[in-house]
Amino acid sequence: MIPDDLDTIVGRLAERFSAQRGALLPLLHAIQEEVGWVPDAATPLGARALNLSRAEVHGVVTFYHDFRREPAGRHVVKLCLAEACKARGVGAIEAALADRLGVGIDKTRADGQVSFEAVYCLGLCATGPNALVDDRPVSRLDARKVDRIVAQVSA
Amino acid sequence: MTRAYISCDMASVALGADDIAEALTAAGCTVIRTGARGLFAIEPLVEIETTDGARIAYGPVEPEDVPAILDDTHPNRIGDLATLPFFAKQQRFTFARCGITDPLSMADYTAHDGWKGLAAARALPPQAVVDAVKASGLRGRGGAGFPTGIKWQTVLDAASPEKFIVCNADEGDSGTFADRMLMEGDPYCLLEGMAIAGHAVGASHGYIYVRSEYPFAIRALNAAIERAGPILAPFTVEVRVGAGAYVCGEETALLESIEGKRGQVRAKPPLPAIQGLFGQPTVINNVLSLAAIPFILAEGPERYAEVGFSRSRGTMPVQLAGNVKNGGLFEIGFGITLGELVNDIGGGTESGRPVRAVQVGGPLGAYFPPSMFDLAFDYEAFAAAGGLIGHAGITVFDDTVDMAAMARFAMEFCAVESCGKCTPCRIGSTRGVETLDRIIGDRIKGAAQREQALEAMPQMRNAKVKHRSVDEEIGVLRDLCETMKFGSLCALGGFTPYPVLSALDHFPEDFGGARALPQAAE
Amino acid sequence: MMSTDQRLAYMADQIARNFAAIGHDKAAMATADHIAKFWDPRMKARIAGLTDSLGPVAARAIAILQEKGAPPPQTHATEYADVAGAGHDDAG
Amino acid sequence: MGWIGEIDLGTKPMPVTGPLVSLTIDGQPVDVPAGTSIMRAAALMGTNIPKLCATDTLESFGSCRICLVEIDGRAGYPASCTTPVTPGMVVRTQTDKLAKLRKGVMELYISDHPLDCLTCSANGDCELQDQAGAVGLRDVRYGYDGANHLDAAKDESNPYFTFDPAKCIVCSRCVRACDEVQGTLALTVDGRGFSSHIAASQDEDFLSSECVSCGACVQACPTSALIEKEVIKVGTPDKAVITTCAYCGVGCTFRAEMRGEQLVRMVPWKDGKANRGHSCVKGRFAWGYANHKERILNPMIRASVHEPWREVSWEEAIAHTASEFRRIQSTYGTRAVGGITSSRCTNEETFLVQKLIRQGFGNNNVDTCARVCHSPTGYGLKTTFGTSAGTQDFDSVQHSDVILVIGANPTDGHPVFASRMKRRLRQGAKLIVIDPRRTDLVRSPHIEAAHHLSLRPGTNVAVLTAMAHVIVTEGLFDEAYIRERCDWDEYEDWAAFVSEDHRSPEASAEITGVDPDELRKAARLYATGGNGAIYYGLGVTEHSQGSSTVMAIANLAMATGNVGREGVGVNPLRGQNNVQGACDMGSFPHEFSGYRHVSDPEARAMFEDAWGVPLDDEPGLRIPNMLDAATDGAFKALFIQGEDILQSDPNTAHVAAGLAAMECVVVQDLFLNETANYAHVFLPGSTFLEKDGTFTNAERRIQRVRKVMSPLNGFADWEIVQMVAQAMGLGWNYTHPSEIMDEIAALTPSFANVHYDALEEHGSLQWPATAAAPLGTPTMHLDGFVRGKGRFVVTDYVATDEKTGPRFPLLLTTGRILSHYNVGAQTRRTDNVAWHPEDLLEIHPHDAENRGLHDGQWVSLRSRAGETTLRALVTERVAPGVVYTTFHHPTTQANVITTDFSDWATNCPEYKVTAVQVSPSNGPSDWQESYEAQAKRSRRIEPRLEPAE
Repeated sequence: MIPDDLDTIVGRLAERFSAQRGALLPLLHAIQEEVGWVPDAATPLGARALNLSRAEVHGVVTFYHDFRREPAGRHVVKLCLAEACKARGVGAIEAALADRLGVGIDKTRADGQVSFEAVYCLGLCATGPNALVDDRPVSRLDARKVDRIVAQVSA
Repeated sequence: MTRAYISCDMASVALGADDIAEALTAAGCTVIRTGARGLFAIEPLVEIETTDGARIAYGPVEPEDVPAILDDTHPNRIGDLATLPFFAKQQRFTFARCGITDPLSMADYTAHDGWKGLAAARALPPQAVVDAVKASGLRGRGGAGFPTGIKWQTVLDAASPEKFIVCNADEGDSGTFADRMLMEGDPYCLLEGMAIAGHAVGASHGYIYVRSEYPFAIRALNAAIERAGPILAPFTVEVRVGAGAYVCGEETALLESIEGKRGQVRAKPPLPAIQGLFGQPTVINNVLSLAAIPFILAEGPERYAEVGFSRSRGTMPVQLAGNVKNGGLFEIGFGITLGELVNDIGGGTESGRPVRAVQVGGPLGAYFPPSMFDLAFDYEAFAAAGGLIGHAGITVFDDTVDMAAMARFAMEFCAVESCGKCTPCRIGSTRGVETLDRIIGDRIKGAAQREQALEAMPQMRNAKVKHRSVDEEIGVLRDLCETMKFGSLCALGGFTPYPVLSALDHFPEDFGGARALPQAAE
Repeated sequence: MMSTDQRLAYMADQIARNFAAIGHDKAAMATADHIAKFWDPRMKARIAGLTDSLGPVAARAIAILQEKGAPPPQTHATEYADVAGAGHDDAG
Repeated sequence: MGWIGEIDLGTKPMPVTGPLVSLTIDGQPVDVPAGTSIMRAAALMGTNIPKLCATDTLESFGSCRICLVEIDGRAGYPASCTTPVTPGMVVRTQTDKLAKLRKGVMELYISDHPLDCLTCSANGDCELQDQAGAVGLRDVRYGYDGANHLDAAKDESNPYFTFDPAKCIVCSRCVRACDEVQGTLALTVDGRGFSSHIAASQDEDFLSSECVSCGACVQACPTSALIEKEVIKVGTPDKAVITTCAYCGVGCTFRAEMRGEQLVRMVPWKDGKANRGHSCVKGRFAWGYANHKERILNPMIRASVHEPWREVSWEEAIAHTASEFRRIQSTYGTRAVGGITSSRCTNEETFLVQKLIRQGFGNNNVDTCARVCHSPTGYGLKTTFGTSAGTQDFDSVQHSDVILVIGANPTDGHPVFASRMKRRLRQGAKLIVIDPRRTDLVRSPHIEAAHHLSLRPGTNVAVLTAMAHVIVTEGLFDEAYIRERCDWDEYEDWAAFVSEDHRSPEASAEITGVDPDELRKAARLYATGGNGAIYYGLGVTEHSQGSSTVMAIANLAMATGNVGREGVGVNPLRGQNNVQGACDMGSFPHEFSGYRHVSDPEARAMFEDAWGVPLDDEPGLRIPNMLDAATDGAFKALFIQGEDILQSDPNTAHVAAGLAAMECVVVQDLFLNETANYAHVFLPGSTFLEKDGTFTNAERRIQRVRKVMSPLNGFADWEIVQMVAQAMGLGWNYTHPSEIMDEIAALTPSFANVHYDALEEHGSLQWPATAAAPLGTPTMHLDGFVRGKGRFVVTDYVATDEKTGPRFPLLLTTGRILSHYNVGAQTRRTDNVAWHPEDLLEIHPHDAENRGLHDGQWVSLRSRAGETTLRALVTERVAPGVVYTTFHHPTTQANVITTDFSDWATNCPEYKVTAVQVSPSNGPSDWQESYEAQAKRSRRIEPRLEPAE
């Protein structure tokens, strides 16, 4: 799962941001973009590249919820649970998706097929309930669209 | 070739705009993607350009409706959008171009008064630009409402070889999307505002800190920066992407995040204007504050200041969200009442059920019952009523809402997003959820006799053993709110009590206990 | 392992080599001054008998010591604080 | 845990005391410097506003939120730690509302905290406990079964302190201390919100993390989350004595905190002028050797080194020592005996040993281990500046703009000063490192050398002369300064010398292996970058041209006007706690204390009057010369106090042969060290915890060492030397070290004002402390060089005779590691072995590859002088062609490899350049085996048979 050339990947990516000040977040985003997640083994590599301590990098990786310390599911469903979507009935959608996908919120299904995650606001607050399905926005979620999502993530 | 305009805004795409664009292209039209007009009830929306240059709007439409659109027989024909009351009543100073122009077309932008503000600013000495911003009466649109001109003056006066302009685009409040719409629909406007700020205070570099939940906005900004580079020069801008931390909307946590650190809130002083990003004097303003600047410099501060209400000058892009019929963006001068916004413009709930509560100002804003809908939309008026305007998001709830559950969610949201630095918020938010669980638990299961094992032990003779009634639990909750409100280091812990106390005060019936007297949530 | 004679000869030549940059005569005087101030009497006696195995500067230095005795201080290093001189030191 | 009995004012003092601001707190007027926090202002007038995340050694943080106050005319309840005073401000620190808020916060804290105060190791010394009382917490209405951290696992990996996350209140004082004070940044907060918890590196145990165990976090922690294991075992200390650490030359001051005579912990003293409240693993924790079972507590003698030791009474041992020295002198002559003083004993003890030799033995055969470390500093700086001690104090680094570190590895050798240097570097000062190895200073978190000149070992003079070439030829020298303070004619000779083409960076690159462009940039930075400070260590002095290198350094400093004010200077990082003092006390064979030559009649007369005996006017033997004389049969007896020349001096075989040829070797030490294998008398010594005296650190600061417990061996070292002197008929009758210091002051001009009462009053004094400078001299050469003009000295590169070749193709250099000290006699007998159990040979991957060596493999290390075996550590920290090791463990016998070559002026051994060959090994070398056998045989002890009287 962890690419064996992780050190060259991190080295190459760090080179891209070497001119930037405070380059740690851009680097972690780039690592997650390319590797799919931020393995613990990437922390010492990032620390050495940006001349930070491992503790500093670890503190940042564990602070921001975007950075995954385990691989995500093959598909990722991010469901918005903020107030505007609650006002438009996301509670029922959450229950339906959890049941149909067989995985609770903020977990990855045992078989690694799908990750079901909460997100607080996608900025589509007039057309909720909303979700990002593999980074594609879907609005006005209803039973029909739940079916389509379940089908899509089962592939 | 028929020219068809359709939005590439994230909300429009989520509603199927791309499929329609494809269908139009297949039907031989020249399709121009624009920002969103800002009324989502009529999306997906298409506008067809007539021979004399006018645009006829049709919405909502489906891909298979293209033939009906092209031969002007579609049942949802709206005609000239400007005639719709939702648009006619607006005063679009900041959002004038949004939905009309192609967001990345430099030609479109220039044709619609683009860069006029920058040219005007660059013709003036820095102090004159700052004076113009002061004269406009512009106040921080992020929520604090701090006079933008005074903030710029502080940075201009700070002597330093290096200064920064930082745009806070971490729009994490539920019910707000104005920043997103502007960044996707009219990115050059924001860049122009930042360049003017750079000229005004002597900063040569700017950062836009965009939350990672806005992928469309990030792409649009990066493309715009690349194209506008020459005209912005010597001012340079770069986008920095957040990583899932609402607290990074707080200005000092945002700076820590750009510096590559944990998004922990800094103690003040020093103020960022004096010692901000990388320790240098820094202007931090919200997207809307910076986007309002080009208009002020192009049209003159007076045009901006003449609109407004008492000390809140200029327009505020209000966002109607949640269970609302006409959800969308409504830019209007301050002073309009909450009721006009929710009922007249918003059209009440989409579910058709009566409006029971509205939350103004995102997850840290207070809940208002209809009885308070005469409140004028103004920073001071809302503060006096125990609430806040925040980023001007209004989330509408119908009568199915459970206000105790919403109060619990306010604490839960704070617990999930707390940076963990200060005690009232780090521990208080979790204890708040637990206390509300007990209140809601008692309400449903009745006041079960709950004896805690540890507290019952003789060694714990000081600890209260007997179960606390709902009113006593509510008393603990109010004390906790006071500790969080006055003890917390920043607004996350400090304002979480607004939704909780307003729910308690205005909707006591949802919490069980004797009807709590509405106390002014001081 | 150098014998004591070899070591003494090596030490004298090494001192001379490191003073060489200031010219033959000055180097000889400095070497003589150094040996006078830092070498134990037996070492000074013993080196006197080894001049033929020394380089030119070192040999000249030993000759100076034989004929004229210790020269005046050639560098600060061999100038010493007078009895009441404070603030000067030669901390090793 | 924090300090007992020391007030914590909550926030740091303002760096420069600006104009005073007057305000009112609780109705009382108070005046404090502008920028001071309300909290500190209140504390200064005796009002201790409740606090938990604030402490006056760290920047204010504002996270606990119990220090809130009310200010007239200002909304809300600002935190007093992060709110600076403003003129006319009216503050109330205690109101009903504030009391309620504080109780509200405390209620939250205790809802997630164990309720086991009475059995907690911080009981009675816990700020959370104190503040809970102060705010009047009586109830936690949230109950105790909410989410909590009470089941968090304890981390007891570090041998000295325990981390118990259940007791943690996440105030981050530890994280901030590791960042602001130590500069390692090994700690962080893991996660956010309620789940935030302190983590070392990647949430691993402390021992395997980046933690260097300096103890700053333990000291900063307000609860028992981080606490010394000794406190857990013994309980909280109840009194403290201020003393000075006996390890490196930084000279950190500590509070030795005790219960009765039992030492509980060593906590760095906030007012210590050298360490400013910081410490390293050695001083802070590694003091267990003092009561280690291997300490020899009874005197022992034996006729021959092949017999086992025989325990005897003190009287018999002393009498035997005295008679042996008398016998040998009458048989072989006055000059057939001598002695070696220790750089680890006190000034008073060192003074007595050289007095015993000069007054008692009647000759000048006295030397000290400074011989093998900074003797070239003495010679080099004296030749150029006229005096040879470091020119600055440690605080001076705060004013440096360019810091040049050559031949030193401060993060290992002088860790507390390295932390202060790192703090200045992180404020923006630039760094140049000249070292064959990629030391931590070259690149470690937040620290990066602007230029790293990775030179071939032994070519220091060539590099420094090339830098001089750049400075002179590019006109970067400070002409006005030179004309005013230096000898202009000598400058012109020197300038002409260094300007010659073949001394340019380009020409010397082939010798030094340093990129000429990088060297030019470094020279320009040092010359033009503002206040330039040079710090150097044994990597400069332990060469055949050690003295020349020191002079070349001094030339650079003078040429660029970098001597004589704060932030500049030439600063030797002296190895041991009292090596400066040992030299001040006259431990060298050619001079009396205060650096007066033995041939100077007036100086000698002063000592003769004081001591009532004629004194030898000829320089005595240096250590290598003593050993030569021994093998020649002319040197028969040696009194060694607190030194282990067999392990620390070069060419072990030569040292062993010299010792074996003597008839009476007397060793006074704590343990049976390696030299004791060849000793006839062993006098058990005392540790720095068991005596009164003074040490002098690398910045000439004389500091008191105070007795914490009575000596296990019965006597302080100065008492033992006095007994030997009395047995030799010298009429000594000192009753307290202060009397010895009075004698030193009377006989040593630069110590004229140094008396114990003055030290008590001022805490410490930097000599020269004279009538002209009664409070000492922080910075030397302020308005001109003390002895006339600064002298430029032409230093020509002379290659060392230690040449690499086909048989010995690699260059070995040696050094020290953080967790161990000198020969490791003390640190090997503490838990520090957890970090460095054995000496390792660092070798570059290329050199390892083409010898078929892999990491961790046993290798044979051979030089012309001998052979030993140790394990390899394959690393890029050393350059190709260079190998490195330490000499902390006697089993490795590292010094059997080092050669006879030494500095031309002072005979300081050339440890740093030895041509060697490395090859796979098949087990310990013959030398190691024969050495071990001999050592084991020689350590046999026959206990005393008669009943203890």
